[in-house]
Order: sequence, then C-alpha cells, then structure tokens
Amino acid sequence: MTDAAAGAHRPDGARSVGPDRAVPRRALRLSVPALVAARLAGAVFVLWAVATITFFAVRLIPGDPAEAILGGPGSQTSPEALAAVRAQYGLDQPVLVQYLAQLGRLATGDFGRSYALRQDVAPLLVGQLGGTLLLATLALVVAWFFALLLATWSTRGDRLARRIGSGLEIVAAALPHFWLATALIVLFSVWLGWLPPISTSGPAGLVLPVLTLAIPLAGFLGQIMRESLLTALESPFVLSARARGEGERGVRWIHALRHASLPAISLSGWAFGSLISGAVVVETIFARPGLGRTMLNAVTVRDVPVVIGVVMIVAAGYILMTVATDLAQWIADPRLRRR
Amino acid sequence: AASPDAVDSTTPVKGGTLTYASGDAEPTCLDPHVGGNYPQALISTQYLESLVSRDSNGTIIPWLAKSWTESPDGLSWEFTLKDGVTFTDGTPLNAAAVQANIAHLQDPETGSSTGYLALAKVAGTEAVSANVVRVTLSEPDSALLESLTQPWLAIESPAGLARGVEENCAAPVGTGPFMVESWVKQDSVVLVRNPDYTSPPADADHTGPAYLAKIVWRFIPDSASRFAALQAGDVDVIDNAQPDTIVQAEKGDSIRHLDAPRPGASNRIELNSSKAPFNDPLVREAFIRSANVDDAVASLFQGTATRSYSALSSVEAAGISRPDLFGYDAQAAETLLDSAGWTARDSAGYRVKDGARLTVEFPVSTNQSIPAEQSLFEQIQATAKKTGFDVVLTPMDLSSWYTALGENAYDAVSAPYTKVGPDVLRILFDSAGIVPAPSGYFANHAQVNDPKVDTLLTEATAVTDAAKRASLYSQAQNRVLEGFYILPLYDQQNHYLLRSDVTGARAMPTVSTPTFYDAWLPAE
Amino acid sequence: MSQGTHPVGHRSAAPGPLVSMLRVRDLTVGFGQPGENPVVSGLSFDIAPGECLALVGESGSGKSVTARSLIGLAGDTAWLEATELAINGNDVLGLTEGEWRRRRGRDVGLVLQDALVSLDPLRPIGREIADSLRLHTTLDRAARRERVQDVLKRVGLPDGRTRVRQRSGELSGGQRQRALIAAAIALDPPLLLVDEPTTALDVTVQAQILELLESLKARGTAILLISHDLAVVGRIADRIAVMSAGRIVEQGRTARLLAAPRQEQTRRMIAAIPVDKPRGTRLTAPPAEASPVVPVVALAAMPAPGEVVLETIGLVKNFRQPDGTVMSAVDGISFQLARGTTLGLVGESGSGKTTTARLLLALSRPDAGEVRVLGRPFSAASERERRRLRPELGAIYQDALSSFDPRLTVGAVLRDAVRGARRQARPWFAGDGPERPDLQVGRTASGDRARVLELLDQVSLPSALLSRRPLSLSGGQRQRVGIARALASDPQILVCDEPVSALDVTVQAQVLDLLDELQRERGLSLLVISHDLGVIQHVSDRVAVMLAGRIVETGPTEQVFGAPVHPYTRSLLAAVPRLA
Amino acid sequence: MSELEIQAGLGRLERARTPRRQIGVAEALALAFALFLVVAAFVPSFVAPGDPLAIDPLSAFQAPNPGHWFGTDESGRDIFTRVSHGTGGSLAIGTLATALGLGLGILLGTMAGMLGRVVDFTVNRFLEVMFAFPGLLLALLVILVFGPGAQTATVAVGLATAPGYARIIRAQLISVRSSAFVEAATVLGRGPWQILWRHILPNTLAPLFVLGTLGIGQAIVWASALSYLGLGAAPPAAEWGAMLSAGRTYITSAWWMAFFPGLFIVLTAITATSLGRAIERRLRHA
Ligand SMILES: Nc1ncnc2c1ncn2[C@@H]1O[C@H](COP(=O)(O)OP(=O)(O)OP(=O)(O)O)[C@@H](O)[C@H]1O
Ligand SMILES: Nc1ncnc2c1ncn2[C@@H]1O[C@H](COP(=O)(O)OP(=O)(O)OP(=O)(O)O)[C@@H](O)[C@H]1O
Ligand SMILES: [Mg+2]
Ligand SMILES: [Mg+2]
Repeated sequence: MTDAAAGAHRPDGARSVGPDRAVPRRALRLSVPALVAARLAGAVFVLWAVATITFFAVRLIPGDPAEAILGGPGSQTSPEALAAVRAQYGLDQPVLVQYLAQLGRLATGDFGRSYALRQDVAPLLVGQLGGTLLLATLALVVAWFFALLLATWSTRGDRLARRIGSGLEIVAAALPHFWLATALIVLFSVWLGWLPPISTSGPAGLVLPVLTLAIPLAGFLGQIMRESLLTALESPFVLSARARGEGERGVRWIHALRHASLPAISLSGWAFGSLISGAVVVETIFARPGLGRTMLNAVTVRDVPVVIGVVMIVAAGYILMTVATDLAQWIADPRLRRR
Repeated sequence: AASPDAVDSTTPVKGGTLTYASGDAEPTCLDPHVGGNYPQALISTQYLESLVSRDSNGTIIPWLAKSWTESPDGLSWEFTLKDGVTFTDGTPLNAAAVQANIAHLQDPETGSSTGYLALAKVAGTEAVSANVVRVTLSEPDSALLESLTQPWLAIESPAGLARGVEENCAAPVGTGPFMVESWVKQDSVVLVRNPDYTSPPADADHTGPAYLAKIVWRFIPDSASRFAALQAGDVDVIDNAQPDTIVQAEKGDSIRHLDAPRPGASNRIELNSSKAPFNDPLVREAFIRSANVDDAVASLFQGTATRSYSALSSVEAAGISRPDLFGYDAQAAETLLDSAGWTARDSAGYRVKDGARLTVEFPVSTNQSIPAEQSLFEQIQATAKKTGFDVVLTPMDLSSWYTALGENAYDAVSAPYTKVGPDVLRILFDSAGIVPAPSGYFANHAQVNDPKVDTLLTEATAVTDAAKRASLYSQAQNRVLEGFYILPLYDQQNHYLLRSDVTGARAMPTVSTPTFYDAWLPAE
Repeated sequence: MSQGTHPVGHRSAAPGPLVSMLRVRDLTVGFGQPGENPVVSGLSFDIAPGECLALVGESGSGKSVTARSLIGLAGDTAWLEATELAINGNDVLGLTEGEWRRRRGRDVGLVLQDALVSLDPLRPIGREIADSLRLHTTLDRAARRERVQDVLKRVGLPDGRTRVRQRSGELSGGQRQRALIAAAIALDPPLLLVDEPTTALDVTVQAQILELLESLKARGTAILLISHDLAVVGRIADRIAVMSAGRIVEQGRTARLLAAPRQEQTRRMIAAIPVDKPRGTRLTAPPAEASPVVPVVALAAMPAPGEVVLETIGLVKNFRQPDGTVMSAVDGISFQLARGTTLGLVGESGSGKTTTARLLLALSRPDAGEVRVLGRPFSAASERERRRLRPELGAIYQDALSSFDPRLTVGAVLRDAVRGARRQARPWFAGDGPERPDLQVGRTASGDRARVLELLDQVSLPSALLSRRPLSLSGGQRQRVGIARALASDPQILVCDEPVSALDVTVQAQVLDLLDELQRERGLSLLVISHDLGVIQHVSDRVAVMLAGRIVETGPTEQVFGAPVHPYTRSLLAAVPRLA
Repeated sequence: MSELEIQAGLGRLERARTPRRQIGVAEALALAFALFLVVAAFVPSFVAPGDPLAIDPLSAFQAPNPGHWFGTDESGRDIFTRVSHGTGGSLAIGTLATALGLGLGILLGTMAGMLGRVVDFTVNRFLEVMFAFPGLLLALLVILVFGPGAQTATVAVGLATAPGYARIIRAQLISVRSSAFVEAATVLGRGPWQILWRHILPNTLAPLFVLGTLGIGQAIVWASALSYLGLGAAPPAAEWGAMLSAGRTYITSAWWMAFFPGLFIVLTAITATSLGRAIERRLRHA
C-alpha cells in the first residue's frame, strides 16, 4: 500500500494538500489589528536594527569621512578645512553621540547630506526611487505574466511540453542579470537594432531592463507555479469540478490557477529583494537612474550617508512588500482568515 | 570614415537637440573650480569660457581677453577683456569678475585642486580699469597663459559664485554658448543655447549664438552600452570610445571618429626610483627593455594609438621623442639584470637576489585606466615575466589607489596628467612633487630626485623666450628619459565617436574637450 | 428521457417498466499499456432508478477506479474496455471529452472519496454547488441562487444566505460532505455515484449522510454507493456487490448476502466487522483452527484483573487559541486502568482523546492533575526519573509511518528499541518490579538480533522485512512493526491512539486480533483510544465516553453499550451502523 | 525568503510529484558537466594544456576556430584555456562562500532551533533584519567595509547567503524535533542526547548536502556579479566573472569573450540546481 493510500482512511482527513505547502510560509494566525500592531513594531525594530548595523559597519570603513566629504582622497585639503567639516558633520563627537544623533535624524526622515553628490540624501533618493520602483514593478508584472504563460502552456500538453517548460524555467532562473543584459543588448540592439540599449525617455528604453530583471524571476515563479498547478490539477477538488462537467479551461481558470498563484504571491517579498539586487546591475548596464546605481556609486566612493539612506529605503520597501504580500495572501487565500 | 575637419559645406541648420554620452564619471559638481577633473572639463567647455585659448599650432589666442601684456620682469600681467560680454545671468564680464574668479580658485574653501595648483604663483590681482585686470606673480611663470586656457580656470559669473558652492555646483553661470538648464543626478544634464552669446574664441568658425538648441549630456559608464546607443542612434556623440569600437566605426559611414589626444604628459609607466628594485637604474632599464609595448599597443589599440617615446603628449611642441631608449630587447634586459646582481632565478622563473624575488608592485586605478590599457599592463606583465620580473598588478578603486601611492607601496604606476603646456614636466619630475600635500597627494610618482632636473625645470618656468624655454625643457626631458624613470606608452587617449550627421563639432586644442558651438544637425 | 432538455423534478412519476439507469457489462479498466494489468476486470452490473447498489471491497480493490470510469474520468493514462456501458439507456462508450462534459453533472453525478479536500478551499460553496447549473442550464444568476438554496435545504444545510458564502475550510467534515453531495445533485442527475461518503466522519454525522442518501433514493435517483465497510452500506443498499482484486466476487440482495454469504471474501469481510462481536471473539479466521469463534476459552485465559497500573487524576490541558481565548482540550479527566484489562476511550473528533494520550505518555505537561504509572508519579516526575518508568509504557500510534525515523530500516528501528530497553533494565528496578529475565537476554549484538526476530515473530511478520524501510510496507505491516517496537521493552501497559483507524477493515481485524492475543499471552494492560464505537465495544473491558474534554460516562462495556445513561452516549450508539 | 529556500522548496515539491526514476538525460548531462568542472578544477592542464596567462598579441580577438574553440581575447590568450583554468578559482569561491554561509547558517539555525525560546527569538529577529538587506546590498556593504577583492567577495557572498541557510536549518530542526518519530523515541525512554544524535541531527543534516549543492551554483553567480561590478576577483586572473566583465568591453566586436565565461557560469548554476534536486530525490527515495 502506498503512502497516499494509507492516508485515505484517516478520520481526520489530514492529507497534505499540495499547493499551500509548496513553499515555507509564515503562518498568519493573528487578528487584523493585532497583526498590524505586531507588524508595525516589527518594522520599527527592523529599521532600527538596519540603521544601527549600517551605522557601525560604516565606521569600520577605512579612511577619513571628512576627506571623503571634501572631494575624496587625492584632493588638496587643508587641515583647517578638514576640521571645519568634522565640526559641521559632527564627526568630532563621541561615537555614541553621533549614533544617537544619526538615529534622531533618521527618525525625522533626515538622511543627512551626501559626501560625494553635495546634496541632501532624502530628496536625492526620492528622485531615484521612482525609476527603480517603475523598473521593479514592471519586471514583477512581466515576470508573473511569463511565469503564468509558461506554467499553463507546459502543463497543458504532453510530457515533452512539461520537460521543455521545466527546462526553460531552470535555465531562466539560473541566468545572471549581468550576462542576460549583455546577451539581450547584443541581440536586440546590436544585431537586430530593434531596441535601444540604454534607457531612453520613451517606453522602448524600458523593454530590455525590464526583460533582464523579469526573465530570471519568471524562471523562479514559473517553476513554483507549474509544480503547484500540477498538484492542483490532480487534486480531488479539480476532479470534483470535472465530475460536474467543468471543461479544461474552467478547471484551470476557476480552480487551478488560483491555487498555483498562492505560493508565487508569497514569494513576492523575496522577489522585491531580488529585483533590488538586480537593479544594481541593470541600472548600471542600461544607464538608468535609480537606487541600485546610486548605491553602487556610493559604495565605490564611500559615500556613507547615501549608503545608509539606500539601505534604509530598501529595508523599508522590503518590509512594506512583505506586509503587502501577507495582505495579498490573506485576500487570496480565505483559509488564512479563519483559524 | 570622413576626416574630422572635413566640414560639410552646406549651410548650418539652427535648432535641434544633440545627445552626448559620456563614459567618464558623472561630475559631483558642474563648476570645474571645485576639485577640477576631466569630466568637469568635458561638460563645462559647453557653458564656461576662459580668458585665453590655444589654437591647433599651440599658439595662445584671445578668448574672453582680447589682448594681454607681460611686464619685463615677468611678474605682472595685464589682460584686456572683450567688450560687451555678459554672463548668462546678466552680470557683465569685467575686471572685478576676473578678480572674483581668481579669488574663488585660491580660496581653500572652494576645494579647487587643478586650478589652485595652476595659480600657485599668483600673488594678487588688481582692476586696472573696468576692462583691464592685472595679475601679479610671486615669481615669473612662463606657463601662466597655458594654464589660463584650461577649463578648470574658466571665468564664472561672480553673482553665480556668490550663491555658494552648493547652488553654483548645480548650475554654474558662465559666458558660454550654452547654459545649464537642469541636472538629473545619475542620468543627464540638459544644456540649452545661450541666445545672447557673443564671445567665441578666435579660432571658432562662426559668431553669434550656437546652432544647436539643446544638448542632453548623459552619463553611460558602460562602454558597450554607450557604443550600442550610438549605433542605435539614441545618442549622437560618445567619448571614451574603445579601440575595437573605433575600428568597427571606421569600417562604416554612419559614425565618425575624432581623435583628440590630451595635452600634457604622455601615458607612461612611472618607475618608483625611491626604493628597491627600481632605485637601481640598471633594473629600471632592464624592466623597460623587457616590456614588449609595441606588439601590445598594436594588438590592443588596433591602430588607434601610436607608440610614444616621449614624456610629453604629441600635441606638445616641446616634447622630444627618444625611440632609441625604449625598444623591446629581452636579451639586453637579461644582461642588465645579470649585471645588477639579479642573477639567480627561483622555481617560478623569477629573478631573485639575497632571497628576495624581483617583484614589481603595480597598483592599477580602475577608474583611470581604460580596459585596453589594463590589458596592456597584463601583456607587459607577461613579457616581463620572461626576463624574470614578477609584476603584481592590483586593480584598485581610486581611493585605495591613492592610499597605496601615499604609503609608497608601489614600484610601478601609471597616472595620467593633463595640463596645457610643457610645464607639466615640473609637476611630474620636480623633486618638490615627491613630498605629499597634506591630503597625501603628490605627482612625482617616479620620485625623480635629480637636482639637475629641478634646476632646469625651475629655470624654464622663469624664461619667456620660447627657444630658450624649449631648450631647457628638452634637456630636462632627456635627463629623465635617459634615467629610465618612465616607460612612455602612447598619448593619453581621447577618442570621440560622432554620428556622421553631426557637423562642425571639434575638440578644443586646449585640453581636447569637445565643443559644440559650431556644431549642427540636419533638419528633421 | 430526451437528451436535450432536462426538466427539474422529472422523476416524480413512478418509473415505468424496469429500465436500467446504469448498465455495465464486462467493464475492464487499467493503467498504462492497454490490455495489461487491469485494476478492474470484467465488471457487470445494473442499477435501476431508485435503487441503491453498494460496491464494497477492501482498499485497492478497484472501487474508486470503477466509479471514475463510469463518469469518464479514469484519467489520462487509463484504458477502458466494455461490451456495454449505458447511462439512462444511452451508450456512453467512446464518448468524446466534449460529449462527456455535457453529461457530467447532468446525467450522472459523482461524489468523490475525499470529501474534506474535494471542495475548492478558495471558492465559496455556493459557487461550487452552482457550477453544474452554470454549465448545463441557461438559468440566470438569481435563479441559480434560488436552486442552490433549495439543494442546500435538501442536504440539510439550511440558513443558506450565509452558508453559500462559506468556504470548505469553514465547514465541519460532515457539512463538507453534504455540500459536496449538494454540488453533485444540484441538477438532479438520475444517477449518482457516491464514493466512501462516510469514511472520514463520526458515527452521528455518518448516520445523517446515510439518511440523506436514502431520501435521494426515495426521489428515484439511482445510487452507486461505494464503501469498504459492509456495516455502513448494509443499511441503505438494495443490493451489494463485493469486489476483490478488481473483480466482483459476489453480488446479491443485501439481506441475502449478509445472511448467507457464498464467497470466502464476503464471509471474511462480515467477520471483520467488530460491532457487536463480544470481547475475545476473533475477527479473522485463525490460521490453524477452522472454527472462527473461541470466545469462552479466550475469556478464561485472560489473567484476572489486578491492581491499577495506570491512573489519571483530574487531568486538565488548556490550549490558547489564535483569538486569545483559552479552550480546555482535556478538562478534568480521571480514570484507572487495571492490570490485564482493556480500557476503551471513545469520543468524537476533537473531544480530546489524543490530547489525553499525549498527557498519559508525558509528551505534554498537564495544566492540572496527575498521571501515575504503576503507582508511581509519572507526569509529576522529572524526565530523568520518568525514563526509568518508560519501559513499562508502550505506545501505538494512528499514523505509524510518521512515528518511524524515515532514514531507518525496520531492523534498525527494532534494534534501537531493543537496545534502549536493555539499557534501561537497571538494577534498582529489578528487585522492585516483576522479574524481567527476557531483558537480560542478549547483552550482545547477536542477542539483540535474536530479540528482534522474536519480536517480529510475535507480530507475525517475516524476517525478510528487516531490511525494508517503513515507507515501503503496507499499512497493516507498518502497524505491526509499531506494535513490535512497543513490545521491545516488554511493557506492562500499552497506550493505543487510534491504532486501527488508518487501516482497512480486514487489516484492522488482524491488528485487533493481534492486540487481543498479546494481551492474553502477556497480561498486558491496554488503553485503546478510538472514535469507532465498534472497535471500542469489541476490545474493551471498560469504556469511557469523552465529550468536549470530559468523560461523560464510564463503566463496564456491556453496561455502557447495553444500558447507556448519558444522552450523548445514547445518541452515539443509535448512530452505529450494524448489520441487519 | 532567499533563492536558496525557494530552490530547496522546489526540490521538495518536485520530489512529492516525481516518483523515483532512473537517471534522466538532463541529470546525466549535469553529472557529466559536473565531472568536467571537477577535473578542470583539479587538473586544469588535463582539460586545457596551455597557459591561461600566456599572451600572443598577434593572434588577439580571434573568433572561435578549430585552434581556439572559444576564440581568443584582447591579448591573444586562449579563452577555452582561461575558462578551464578559471574553474578552480570560481569553484573555490563558490565552495568557500557556501561553506561560510552554510557554517554560519548551521550555527545560527542550530542555536535558534535548540537553545530555547529566548535564543530562538533573538536569532529570528536577527535573521529578519538580515533579510531586509537584499543579498547584493549586503555584499556591497561588506565590500564597502573590507575593500574589494576575491576574498572579500567570498566573505560577502557567504554572509549574504547565511540567513537563508539559517532559516532552512532552523525550520528543518524544529520540524524534526517535533516530529512523531522523535516523540516515539521519547516514549521509548531515549534520553535527549541520544535523540539528538540518533534522530534529530541526521535528519536535519541530511538535507544540508542538497543545500550545499544548490548553494554553490548560487554563490558562483553572486561572486561573478561582484566581479562583474568590479568588486571581486581582479584580472588577469582567469576568474569567470572577471573575464566576463573584461569581455563585455568588447561585446560588439568580440562577443565570444563575454559569452563563454558567462555560459560557464550559467551552466554551473544549472548543473548545481539539477544535481541538488536529483540528490534530494534520491535521498528521499533511498
Ligand atoms: N491513476 C492511476 N494510475 C495507476 N494506478 C491507479 C490509478 N488510480 C488507481 N490506481 C490503482 O488501481 C487500484 C484500485 O484503486 P482504487 O482507488 O479504485 O481502490 P479502492 O477500491 O477505491 O480503494 P480504497 O478503498 O482505498 O479507496 C489500486 O491498486 C491503485 O493503486
Ligand atoms: N497543540 C495544540 N494547540 C492548540 N490546540 C490543540 C492542540 N492540540 C489539540 N488541540 C485542540 O484540542 C482539541 C482536542 O484535540 P484532540 O486531538 O485531543 O482530539 P481527538 O479527540 O484526538 O480528535 P480526533 O478524533 O480528531 O483525533 C481540539 O479542538 C484541538 O483543536
Ligand atoms: Mg477508493
Ligand atoms: Mg486524535
């Protein structure tokens, strides 16, 4: 007797039902207000910790921040100018005082002033945020679209389609952004000349960056959707629906795809992080303004306030995204609402 | 491809937007007084102007100053400014404005490095009349006019400067053919035509406002993307073109190549003569002889760069070339090392002496070397290995690189230096350049400490007579070259690629930055 | 009846001449290569309108495959042959998928085996029920809504307004089963295939479902009722077909078949039903003897009931619920288990049986009260002290599979248990408790092996199984390995939580017989927990009935089953399906 | 959530669906490529006898041809030789980074899973914070502090992947610890250490092999990304990411310079994923 057959007669009916077990997921067991409160507290904690870690990590960076402020090493700076800058930026205070001051500023939304860009960090990052958000959002949407397309196509037909589908997904998921971007530029810009290789003001300039970010993500989402789609398609409730006379399309669109999308929804928090990582590369290659490129530049010139600013914004975005993900799950999966 | 100066004879078209894609770093400040690097020079050439300029023969020509005189003792200069020039904010250009600019450059608060150095000998300024300004020097400076041609010493609106560093950095106000309209950080600067422009340099093709209505100045650090964008027609001009793309472009008709080597020093490898192993001239010569630069330049630059045997750029008339000193001769190198006592070889094939390996620490600044140049170093590394040198290439970001230099933790290094005129020799080889500034910066990386060289260079700065000056500089160069302190490679590469419908663009004969004053695009 | 339209309430008139609603001749179904390895072969039967045919047989005999084949859903890999297959007089052999789709839900309905997971957990049940209306009729939204209300009322799930918006997860097992039936009968198909509709349910709910099916039958629906439990179907089936290994071995009218089974398989199934079988009666035919019933001898062989070996005093276990409230899963339970006897703990799902078992085994800590083993404190002791008593207390679990380390073979599992038992046979206890000579056997590896083989022998398993992993064993074999493991330390007490509910009736019978045998041979004291009154009645000397964390009635088995006092016990007993 | 957790989850999901089966074509290919990589890593000269650093300026920029399968680079070095000799370095970075990440992950995960609620809570909060740094950002931060280079890249990738490992290990530990067979062992009178040793550790650690395999591919991709951004291994070292980064400069005229190192990165990642999944399946069915 197989494992499944043994389960069939359990009085508690405790058989594992595929899709929702697909990927580990945090259990949502609290009521809504409690949940919101817990989340808020958690978010504040995470932001505080992120700020603290970054602050102290940045202290480990070799080199004098005052010098960085005055135009980086190699510039001709006088000791007086250095002293003036130290006083201006509070760098002559004890570390703890600086830390508390920094926290205080961050709490009021003041991210300080960029050493290298000679500009306040907050407006700078707000300016950069839009580009990255647009890129990430479009990439997420396109990735979902591809993943759905591939998952539905490859589960429809025979074993071959399934193999091809799963092969494509594994390959897509393994494609590093930096290589994919290069390949896309060579193909679509250099050889075919269809699309601009850099970001332009028009929508055409967005195509390649978005594809670069979306294809690997689609690989991941697709694998998950396909597996859970298959599981859902074989589940008893789908058989029941068929027994009522439901056709193939109805089975997919009314039943299976909703189940298949649940684990993929729960991944969107991760997807956000991965898109931000990808944005660092993609924005550099495609010369797009955005947080990723700002971060990379700031790291190479050790522009500490900008680094902290980007890290804080990304952390906040990540938290928002996980909350949004949970909310989306909560909406999409009524099973989470009772208990 | 067409030659850059084959200007189309049809009538220029007014209007149009030119998109320029720069591969250099995005400036942190658009005012080249602050700091003073090449990216700033590139863009500020479009909206700022200097007192004087230089033509393609190396002669100083009028720009904002229509004439100038030097006092016999060489300690005082009087510049007469053009009439009726106003800055784009309406402020008139006058003696006071020039004074304000020199003061701005000399103010430590400004944080100028290039301009500050160039004005080191300027003791004071004085408004002789509304239109005449006198500059007094602490000692004669034959390089003063050459220095003043540089964009880092351009004249800005005093009212603009008074706004403070922050505002001025975002949008400096000059007298140039274009004005800064907006700057989206990490993306682009938009420049628009100055409708009231009246002050082109003497070698410009036309007078009156520029033809182009607008320039979008983009920053595309990735060279492949930049070239692809040019091919696709998304941008009209790119700088920092890679050799392979130049070759590729020259095969077709749609893209034009503008080769404009920078003035000042040639690109060279400086050998640190202050410590072992390169404190021994024999070892320096051995290294130079062991490096097969010619083959490397040929393969990597594919004909876009010519081998240099000089300390100075080929655009500098004062430069002298010594091909006899820098030929590849592995046999000679072996002999030299043997006679220098590096006779034994270790298991890896490197020379050893007293148990120490013949190691050459070579930090490479990734920000300052184009990929082909880094490959060149790798090839030198490979050929020098045959002779027994262990060249350790360490790519570094700019700040680590400066740190390594400041700590004297290098045996060989390659650092570009752009300056108009042969006075750059003084900066690079005068022993005063060995002592680091408070920030750790110094320019004499070869650490040439030769009183003879010092004397020659000091004398040269004080001499106004052109022939005398040239002779002094050539003596100094010969001494440096014969001392095997440097291994010249080629001119500082500065290649622009332009779509062939861009007409009239040229590189300034000063520091080879592009100017689009005469440029125009065909009507839509 | 015409093909096209399908008036509602079509069967109110009496059926005319005896037509067959479903006619099956020589149905053979298999998977993989056509013609090879059929899992159903040569099935022939008819069902008339208003008739109920029950298909019974052990697990894996092909019942579900038959049902799925009759609605054209045997699966992509399935092949099917038959000389005749007609629903309502229409040949359905060789229908295309599209044609099948038009019939499903309209001409024939199917209620799947796994009721708990057969409704889409993401969709409100109202939608699920309205599906066939949407697919097969032109009724508009409002009309459909009305019909859904009707159907819900018929299956006994009224107050439809809120009900239709609930999803399966918000319903209890019985409610889900009814919603599933409602979805199948929304269009009143003349033929209904019902696969194991009661397996997962408590007896009381089970009784309600059977009632519902009866009412459908009364309306003239032809029903194919599938079950592995003869006792359940005996109540409503007009005829019974017994399946074994893909074939119908016996078919006949219910009363006749139950009273005078002709085939060995049928007899075995009837014998395996524990309900109303006195304590000590074998449920399986003993391998040697021919006579299946040896009650008197068996009872006589039982050791006389002795002192109390396991005792609970006022056990309480509370759980904090997600909404913050506290619920008592176990709410003051006290009972005693005497040496050599069996105490049956029975109650419906969620009544706290498993929680009690976990408290007994000290796997969780009681919030109040105490467990004592052999007169010593158990739950109140530290785990260190408790470990000395643990060999006296064996446990058998419902889900045998997950109680084995997946990496270990049967041999390793048993060897572990034997070694552990040996290590715990410490001197201080030797003089204190009964003599344990068996534990001193084999202080060596070969001794361990001998003991392992002896254990296997006790549970009648071949030694060939030693190198297998539990995953590759059948359910019955797994449960036996579990029992062997529990016996390794030669315990005096066995706590069995739902020891047979995962098993087939016939396998269940074997396991119950084995436990009975072991008790007789070794004087074991058993605590058997089950939701199945039949099992409890069969194995217990005393019975305790649990309801919502409390014991509401307790006493000798005959007394509780014969003259129940508590109304809850009475309702439970009334619902127990019995053979006529 | 991390890529690793997703990959691991997918492996499990697939296992639930796919019955035991023989070595498939894909698996065989992955195995063959893995073998090639191992040989290339330990005896590169067996695969490609040439010197990866030997220059030949006169045969620079050759497209793939019979003499140079993968073509040559700007200094006339044979790209196949360089890619093969780079295997060792790239695999070393991947392996060391994975070892570091896994080690930290085991430490944190075990602490969280075994040392009680307070530690669990603390570690969990810590992990939550780490997850708020998207991987590359964390790596950038590490590089910001310690400066670029191959070692830093390894450490950076190790640190960035550690939270993912930690969470998987913690979850696995907790699920094993509360599994029915551990309870069964308790009932049999087994002591806590015996249970830990005999049941919990083996069942927790067995999947680590799978995780490690999946992780190496991922680590190589990450390290390459850092090299690509100029923050990892430095040229002329034959490290794939560095080669790719160098080759990108010539992408319009010599596509093979970037294509082949990139291809090896992709193939390695795919191989690691396929093998990881295959091992997972096999472990479960063993
Ligand atoms: N899709 C399938 N592919 C291959 N074999 C199958 C398939 N479905 C069922 N079987 C096999 O057919 C046989 C009969 O299965 P079926 O589900 O009909 O048994 P059953 O009598 O309903 O048992 P139970 O009482 O456990 O539900 C079993 O051996 C089963 O493994
Ligand atoms: N760990 C727990 N946390 C919270 N609630 C629990 C826990 N364990 C059990 N319960 C609750 O306690 C009650 C009794 O559960 P228990 O498992 O003992 O019932 P049961 O009688 O064994 O039921 P079944 O027949 O379904 O196995 C149920 O309502 C259950 O939800
Ligand atoms: Mg069945
Ligand atoms: Mg239970």
